[in-house]
Amino acid sequence: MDQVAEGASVYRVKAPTFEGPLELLLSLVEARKLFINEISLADVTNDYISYIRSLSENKSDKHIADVSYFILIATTLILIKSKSLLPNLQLTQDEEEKIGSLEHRLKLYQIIKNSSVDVKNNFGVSIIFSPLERVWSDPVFSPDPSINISSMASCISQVLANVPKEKEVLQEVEIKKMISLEEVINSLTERMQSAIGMSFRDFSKSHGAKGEQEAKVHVIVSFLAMLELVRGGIIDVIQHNTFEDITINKPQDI
Amino acid sequence: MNLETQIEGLLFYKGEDMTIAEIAKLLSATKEDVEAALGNLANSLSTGALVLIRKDDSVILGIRAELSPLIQSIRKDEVTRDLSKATLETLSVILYKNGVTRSEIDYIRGVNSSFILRNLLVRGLIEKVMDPSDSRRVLYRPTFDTLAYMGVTSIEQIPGYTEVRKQIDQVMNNMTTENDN
Amino acid sequence: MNLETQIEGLLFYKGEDMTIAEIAKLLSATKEDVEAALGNLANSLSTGALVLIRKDDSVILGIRAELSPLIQSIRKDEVTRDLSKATLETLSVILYKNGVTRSEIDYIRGVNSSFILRNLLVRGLIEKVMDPSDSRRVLYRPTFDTLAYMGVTSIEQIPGYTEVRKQIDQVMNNMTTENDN
Repeated sequence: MDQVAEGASVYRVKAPTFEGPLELLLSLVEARKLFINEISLADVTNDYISYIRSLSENKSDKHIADVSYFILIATTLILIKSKSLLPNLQLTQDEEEKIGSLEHRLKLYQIIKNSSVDVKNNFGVSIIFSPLERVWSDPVFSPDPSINISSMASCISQVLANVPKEKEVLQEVEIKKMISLEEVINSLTERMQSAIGMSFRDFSKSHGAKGEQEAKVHVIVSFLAMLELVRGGIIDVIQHNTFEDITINKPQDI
Repeated sequence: MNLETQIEGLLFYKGEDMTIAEIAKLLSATKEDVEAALGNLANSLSTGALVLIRKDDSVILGIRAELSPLIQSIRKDEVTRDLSKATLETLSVILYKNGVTRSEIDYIRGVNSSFILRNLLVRGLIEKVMDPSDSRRVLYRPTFDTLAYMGVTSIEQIPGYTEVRKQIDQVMNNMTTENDN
Repeated sequence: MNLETQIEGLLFYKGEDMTIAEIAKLLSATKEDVEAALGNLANSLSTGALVLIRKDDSVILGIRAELSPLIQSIRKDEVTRDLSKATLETLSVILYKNGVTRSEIDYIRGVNSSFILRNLLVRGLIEKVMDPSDSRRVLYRPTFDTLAYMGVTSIEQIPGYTEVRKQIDQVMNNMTTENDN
């Protein structure tokens, strides 16, 4: 994938041209020449998050709806990452299913993406044409009682009513997705808190986020950074049992 | 692909008569070659449903005479069948936007309308005219018979016409902006 | 006049797709007879300019793909080949799954596909049909035009169809067994 430049640990996504989260995710996995599985997904989570952060910082209106799709997938990636960093973290059956289904979706998407190249290469190259529209003999006026002023008026209003109004459709979907992000993060936060006996409620508060979208992304970013720290923290906890309170500084970056 | 097959494809596509000279030019062949190929084509068609009809210097692909009772009955079926909801909706678009292209109809309905248009044409409910502002474009409009059947002499007489027309034009505006990007 | 010739005449006259059931009814034949006659027709057409395209329970006559350059050269409008990446993906899902709901498409692609679907509908590259197993559900299917643009006379002839289909089914099966609900 030429959008992704190889680096030591972080893949910098240069041009934000991914239409959807699965496309982005697949390109990250393929750029590292990995198979689609939990391990590879955990590996690319940080890259994924840095990409959606760049998306949410892009202020153009057009991106706002799009970001929500990316965030939705981010929730599952967080689960996968959490699991890989904290192997003793217990996930619910529902969460395990979510992880499994993301893997499947990505595999399906990979199949479709590859086959869409075949479609592209064959589409319109050698066409089986239909004959031009023709009416064999002179038309004979053949009306039907269903043609009258009132039926025509109701038909046209039906047609006009069915013309989609762009914004509405997308927003409805968006709202549902935001809820699921909050659920995942809140519940994971609580479980980890009790698992390792520390509080990071303050930590996950967003830092000067400008919009809702941006705040969500901040939450994810903070959370992932936190996870990395917690992993280090766990080792400390095992070594020195007296460790009760860990002060965590505001992260600069992941 | 041999010449006779090319001619068959051409005639099937056009659905109207073509002169030998036209065919020869399109296929970069001599008139003599075309004549010979037409002979072969007539032979190879002899077992199927189609026939090559020759009139002076023109040919057209038609349906074998033995099949005409069948075609008559289909035609009757076509023009007497109840109009579907989709057909009526298409007609209403053509009625209110008096003079509309196929792609405009498709856009406003959100589906492809080609077969429906053919049915409306066969029934004499709509007709095709050349767009006065662009001779390559074909416009569809209701026939005079259709208006008369509805008891009006012009579209503007239909109650609520102005309002509906405004809404249609608005949708069509979106179409041009969408295509622009 | 044998059944296959009658069918050829019928399809030639109509110039649009017809279901096996419609043909059987018009010709007072059984569906089995029509199926058999269609097989014969496809054979007898194999030497000429026409081909029979089959999709689900319908058939239509078209002009052999080898004649595509010729027809393109006489068409007034250029055929648009350019489909966006997103459009191609959506079309691929519909082609290889042949009968898929909008939510399944969204699920596979990870984004909302409604505008792309509308666009494909308007272009006549996909169609909406009622799910035979659940009348409240709408399925998207490829159209005859899609097959025609791909230059194939049946969906199975699309490059890699069987293989891709198998891969999809495999992943889908794993999905259902794991979720098991």
